[in-house]
Amino acid sequence: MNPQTLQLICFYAFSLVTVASALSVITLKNTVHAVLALVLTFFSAACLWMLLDAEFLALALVVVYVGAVMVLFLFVVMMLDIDLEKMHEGFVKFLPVGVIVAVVMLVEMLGLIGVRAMHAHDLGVDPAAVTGVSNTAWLGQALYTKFLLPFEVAALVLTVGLVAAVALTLRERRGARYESASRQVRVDPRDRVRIVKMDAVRPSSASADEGTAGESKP
Amino acid sequence: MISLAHYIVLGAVLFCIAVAGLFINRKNVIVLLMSIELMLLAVNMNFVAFSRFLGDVSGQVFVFFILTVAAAEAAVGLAILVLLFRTRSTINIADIDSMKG
Amino acid sequence: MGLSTSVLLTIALAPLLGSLVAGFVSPFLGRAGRAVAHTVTIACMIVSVALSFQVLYQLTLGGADNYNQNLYTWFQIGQVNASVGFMVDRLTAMMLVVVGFVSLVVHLYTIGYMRDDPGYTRFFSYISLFTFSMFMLVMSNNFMQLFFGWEAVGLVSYLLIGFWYKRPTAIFANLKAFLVNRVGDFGFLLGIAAVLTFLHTLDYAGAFSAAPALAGQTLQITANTQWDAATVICILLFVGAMGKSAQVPLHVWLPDSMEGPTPISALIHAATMVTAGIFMVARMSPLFEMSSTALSFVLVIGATTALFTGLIGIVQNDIKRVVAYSTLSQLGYMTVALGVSMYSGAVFHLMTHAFFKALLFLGAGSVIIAMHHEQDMRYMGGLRKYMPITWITMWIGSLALVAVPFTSGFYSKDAIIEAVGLSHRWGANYAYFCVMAGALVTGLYTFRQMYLTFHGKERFTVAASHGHGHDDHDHHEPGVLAHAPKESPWVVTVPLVLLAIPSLLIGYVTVAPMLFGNWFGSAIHVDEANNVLAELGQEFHGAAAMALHGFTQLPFLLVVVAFVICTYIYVFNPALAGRIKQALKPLWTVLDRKYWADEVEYALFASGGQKIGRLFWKFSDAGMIDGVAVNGSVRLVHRGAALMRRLQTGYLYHYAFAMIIGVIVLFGGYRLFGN
Amino acid sequence: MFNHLLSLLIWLPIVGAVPVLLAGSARPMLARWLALLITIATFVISLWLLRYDPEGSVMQLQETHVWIATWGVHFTLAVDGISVALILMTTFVGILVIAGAWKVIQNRPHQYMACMLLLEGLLIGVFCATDALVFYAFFEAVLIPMYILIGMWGGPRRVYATLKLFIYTFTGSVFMLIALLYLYQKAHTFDLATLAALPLTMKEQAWLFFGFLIAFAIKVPMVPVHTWLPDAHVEAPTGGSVWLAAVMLKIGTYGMVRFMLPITPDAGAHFAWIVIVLSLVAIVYIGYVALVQEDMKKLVAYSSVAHMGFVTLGIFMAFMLVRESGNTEMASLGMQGAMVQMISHGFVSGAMFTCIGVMYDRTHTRQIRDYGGVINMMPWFGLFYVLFAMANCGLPGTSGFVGEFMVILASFSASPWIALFAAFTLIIGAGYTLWLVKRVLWGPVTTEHVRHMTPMTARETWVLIGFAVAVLVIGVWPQPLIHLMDSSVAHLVQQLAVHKI
Repeated sequence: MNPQTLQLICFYAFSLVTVASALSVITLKNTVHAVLALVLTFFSAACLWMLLDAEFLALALVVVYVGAVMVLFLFVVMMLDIDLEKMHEGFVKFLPVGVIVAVVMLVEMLGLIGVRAMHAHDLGVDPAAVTGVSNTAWLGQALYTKFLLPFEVAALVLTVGLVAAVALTLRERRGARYESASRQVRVDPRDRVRIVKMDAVRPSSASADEGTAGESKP
Repeated sequence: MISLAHYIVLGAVLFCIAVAGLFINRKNVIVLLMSIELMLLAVNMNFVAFSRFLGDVSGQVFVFFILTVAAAEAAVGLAILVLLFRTRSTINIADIDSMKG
Repeated sequence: MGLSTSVLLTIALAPLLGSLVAGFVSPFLGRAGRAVAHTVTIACMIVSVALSFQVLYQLTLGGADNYNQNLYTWFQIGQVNASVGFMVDRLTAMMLVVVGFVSLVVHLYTIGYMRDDPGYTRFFSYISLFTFSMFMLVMSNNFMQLFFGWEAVGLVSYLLIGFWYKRPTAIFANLKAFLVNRVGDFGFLLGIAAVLTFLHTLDYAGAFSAAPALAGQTLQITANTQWDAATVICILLFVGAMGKSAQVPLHVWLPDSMEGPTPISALIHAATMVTAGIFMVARMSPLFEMSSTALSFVLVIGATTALFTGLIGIVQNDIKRVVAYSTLSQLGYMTVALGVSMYSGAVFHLMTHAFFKALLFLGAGSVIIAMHHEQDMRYMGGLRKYMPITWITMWIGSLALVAVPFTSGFYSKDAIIEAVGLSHRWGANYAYFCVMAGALVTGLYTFRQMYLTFHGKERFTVAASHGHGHDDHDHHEPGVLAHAPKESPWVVTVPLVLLAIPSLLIGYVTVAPMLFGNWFGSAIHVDEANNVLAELGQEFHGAAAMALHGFTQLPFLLVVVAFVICTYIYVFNPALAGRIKQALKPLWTVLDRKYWADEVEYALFASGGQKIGRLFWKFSDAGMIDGVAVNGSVRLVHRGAALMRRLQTGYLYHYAFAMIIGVIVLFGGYRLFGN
Repeated sequence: MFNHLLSLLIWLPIVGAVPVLLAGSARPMLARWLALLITIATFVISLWLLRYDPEGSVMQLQETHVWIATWGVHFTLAVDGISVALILMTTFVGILVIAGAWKVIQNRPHQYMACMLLLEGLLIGVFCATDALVFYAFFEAVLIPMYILIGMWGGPRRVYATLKLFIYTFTGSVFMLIALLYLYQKAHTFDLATLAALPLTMKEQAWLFFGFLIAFAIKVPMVPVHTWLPDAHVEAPTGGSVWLAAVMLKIGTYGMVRFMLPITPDAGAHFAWIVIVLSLVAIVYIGYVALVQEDMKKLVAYSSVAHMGFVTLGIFMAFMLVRESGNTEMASLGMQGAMVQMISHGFVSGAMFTCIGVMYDRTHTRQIRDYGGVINMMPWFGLFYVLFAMANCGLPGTSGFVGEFMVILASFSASPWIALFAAFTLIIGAGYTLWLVKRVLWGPVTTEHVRHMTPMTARETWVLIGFAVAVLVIGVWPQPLIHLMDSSVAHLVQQLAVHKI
């Protein structure tokens, strides 16, 4: 079989799966199912990228999204006690609006892009292959030379995201008791105990009452 | 033979599905977040396709960065979601209107 | 031979030094400060006066040339120059001597008059500062410095009228005096600006030599109106003189200024400052000669002042106010003299008036001391036996004032009346009537004052001593004195005597050179066509002859009439005064209310100004600009924001929806309208 | 040092604000002394500016640093005679303001002092900048410390006042920014000298003219956009008021001189009558408004508006004189008068506000009716108060006279009507100032507030002596000041005469 025809068949197959699973993402009632559908979407999208010889990104998509982000989604969805019925309220009510908007947009976009004209554009040869390296090497060279600073910044963004996520969800426990060594060391006995010199006179009972009353007031 | 148009159309379809998702699921924040992920996917699709078509590495580099940022975004977004659920016991957007003017 | 700059500087700066010492050193010396204040200021004044006499001597007999030099540049922009400098000619020298002498006498007098006042050193500081300012005014050689002196004497006058700052009337009077003067200065400053515009210099010498070029120049007022430049300049300058020399209608401040201590009334509001306007016009004679319209204006204003303010004097009861109105009237005479181009006559009258009016004021002050600061003549009478020196000296001053022949006042005033009669200037007939009637009026108020004060029955009682404090001035009952009046101490009477001598004699001595001998020389310029004085001079055959001639003239007869009337009313038939008052009630009211000039001007300017101000503030500033424009736009934004706020539902999907709709519309628009 | 003299002058106070701030509220005396030392040092350094040679080139002590290379923006500084005079005034007033606020500000004095220093540095920057963008940056930045000053240490309605101040001036500067951007895209530089030489059509000039006019008229402030000033003054602490009146208002007129005159001379000549009429309205109308004020600070604030009217009058009358009658001499006189008036008003209004501050510190009221007979309790204060009041109403011998005198002299040559209205200040100015003096200073002690007043402290006395010396020296001998600015003013007048169309 013509490899190009095979590619086309593969493309159609994978895109069908992608679109179908994407539709499931937004229509499925159960959120866990929706997340799983999204996983499928990403997976098939990765396959489509493979067809474009973008192996590194395809793998990255699978590793990062399917492996990390989606798992995170699943965790959250399963952890939270969500009232699924309530979540699905108004689905039918908003369905026509959503469909109309989506269709209008799609028509406009396709019209605007001019799909017919683009059909003429062949994808051409793999640029990585032209230079004689693998896609990963090709991408890596660009990343570590021309885009080094953005790359580092991206790393920073990830770190900040991590820290932020932790900081946001960290629950501070109230009422917990800690020891503070520095404060313990800094204690001055004079702050704690005050020695008052008093006259050795026995007070009368009335004034003693007064005295205690006065002391008890803050 | 696969042409550029195939990928562009696919991207557009995915994007519109994501938009429809935003409209249909008005209550569920998680689905909203997932719709946004879908949109990003659509965008990435275009980037990769054009990168291949133009033979320019920048497109793929951008996809790489978008993936990075999207990951961070998902992490922070979900963290906010958890926090929200913890304080409000709901993720129903209809209940979250404290930004109302 | 020229005058020395350092001498002139010493004349001007010595009083300033005295003022600074009295003002800034004395207060820190405790009790000794008072002695330091008067010693230093008087010593400085003596130096100034001595040097002034020397300058006068040099200019008159020593054959010195006129002095005109700049000391330092005040500003210099292109060719426009304003400097501080001195111009000393005979006119200046005469003013220096008069101002210095009167000032010195007043300094002496103050020691007695202000003895018990807590502001003793401050007072000395002020009067020395005044002397400095006045010297700067008369010695200036340009308009800028003239204006400096002009305003500086105004400032000191302001401070001195309000010297007793706890009295509400005093601080009202000083504000009024300053503001009315400022109205005059307003015109004066515009006049200076006009001088610079047309004559391109601020120097006297330059301006005067360029003055003939004014002829034919006009000032564009509106598209179709052109005014004669010389007239505009002169009238504007004269407006300044009207303020300072208290001419109608800017005279209202002078009677009120009597709230100040009496030495000040004598020095500033009789002898020197108020005559600055006269001096200025005389100094500007080359300019004024260019416009007979302006001189007519001067003439009419002066004549009106001379007669009508004198009339008010007849009904006043306050001894100082009588003298004040008399001053106004005499200033009117001087202005009339200016109006008929008889500048030297005006200055001559200025000089004689300075002596006898200062004498009258100081005499009045002496009476006031004796009466324990009672100024109302209705509670006086018969004082001549208590205070003979004051009585005699005041009579000398009064005789000079009413122009009895041989006294100094006669020579100056009679010459003015004669000259007005000879003048053919527009308004001269009116002026002649006014000055002639003024002679009668002068007699009436002067003799009335003398009789009420020194003659007739005592209208005060001496209370039995009951712990009534001596200096408890403000709270005593009218007509009740703590102890009998007595003659003032020598520091008060010596100045009276010192002033009485020139009041009697100075006219006789100086009339020949000053009035008819062209003594002023180049300082005063009169066109031949206007020179009434020269015409008058043809009939002049010596001072004695002039005086003898004067006995037969109408003015003297009018004085005699006034004397007879007053003697009859106040000596022989005191009840008649009240009856006349009743009979002429409407006229009396008009005079007593001073033609309602105060009320009209107050309503028009003071309270009117406040009303306008309030309107501007509340309506246009706070109402329109702030209320409508500023806060109105704030409210508009508020309303708009309140409206826009409704769009902000707080629902995420509404925002997303808006965004997407926006994108769709953008796409659609691009499809439809884009290429 | 001389190569970077101007930079030093700008940054010394600004950087000096940091240690003052670090001194913290726990050590207020340290903060005060540091601030005082820094202002004195700035003043001493600014004295070197007197090396400015009036006979030499117009702009001197030039220094240039690249600021934003891609846009060709340079951090260029230079001074002419006018700037030198204004900077000297700023540094001098700076000392007096710091000394004046010594004990008065008890709430976070270190921040107050730092604010003052920052303000001083920024103001000096405005007067040195010869690059339009640098000028704009300083022009706007000045607002920040002023905003903080009024907002933190102000009176009860400070929020309203600060917002008004900020929005008013910001609205104005937006127009200026647009004008600057237009000029930039024409000339591809912000350099003022280049912009001055740029040929522009009448239409362009007219738009630019009004853009600049709105910005600067609000700052001056001219009628009818003056209403922010009384509010800002009333709410500001004494020091803030002094800065505001003494220096900040001058930025507006200085901007007119730097921007409107050289860049849009033809439009200026064409529309000068608008500014002249507005100036005369300021003199007469505001005079009346000032007359009836019940708050001392408001009264002086309104009188500031009236006095600044003389500055704008002097500047724009020069157009009339040069263009219509070719009378450059009188034009220089008027312009010079305006400049002297700027300097003089700085000292006089600063002194007036300091006097009010001295009284306010004792009584905590600014209402005139709460006063009366202050001189009984504070005799020496009375001396200063009368002196500054007299300077405020333009008494010869004080600085207030010089500028007004010159402007009125020149205006008569332009039109006697202008002179008539301008000279009206003689009456109305004396009216409102002396009526204020009468009600506050003279008379018997009438209120409890006054009865408890104490004589001036030595510190207050020295501050007022500082002002008094400046007022008197300029009043008695203005020639050095005028000589300093003479060639710069002559240069300006030359620029007026150039047709750029």
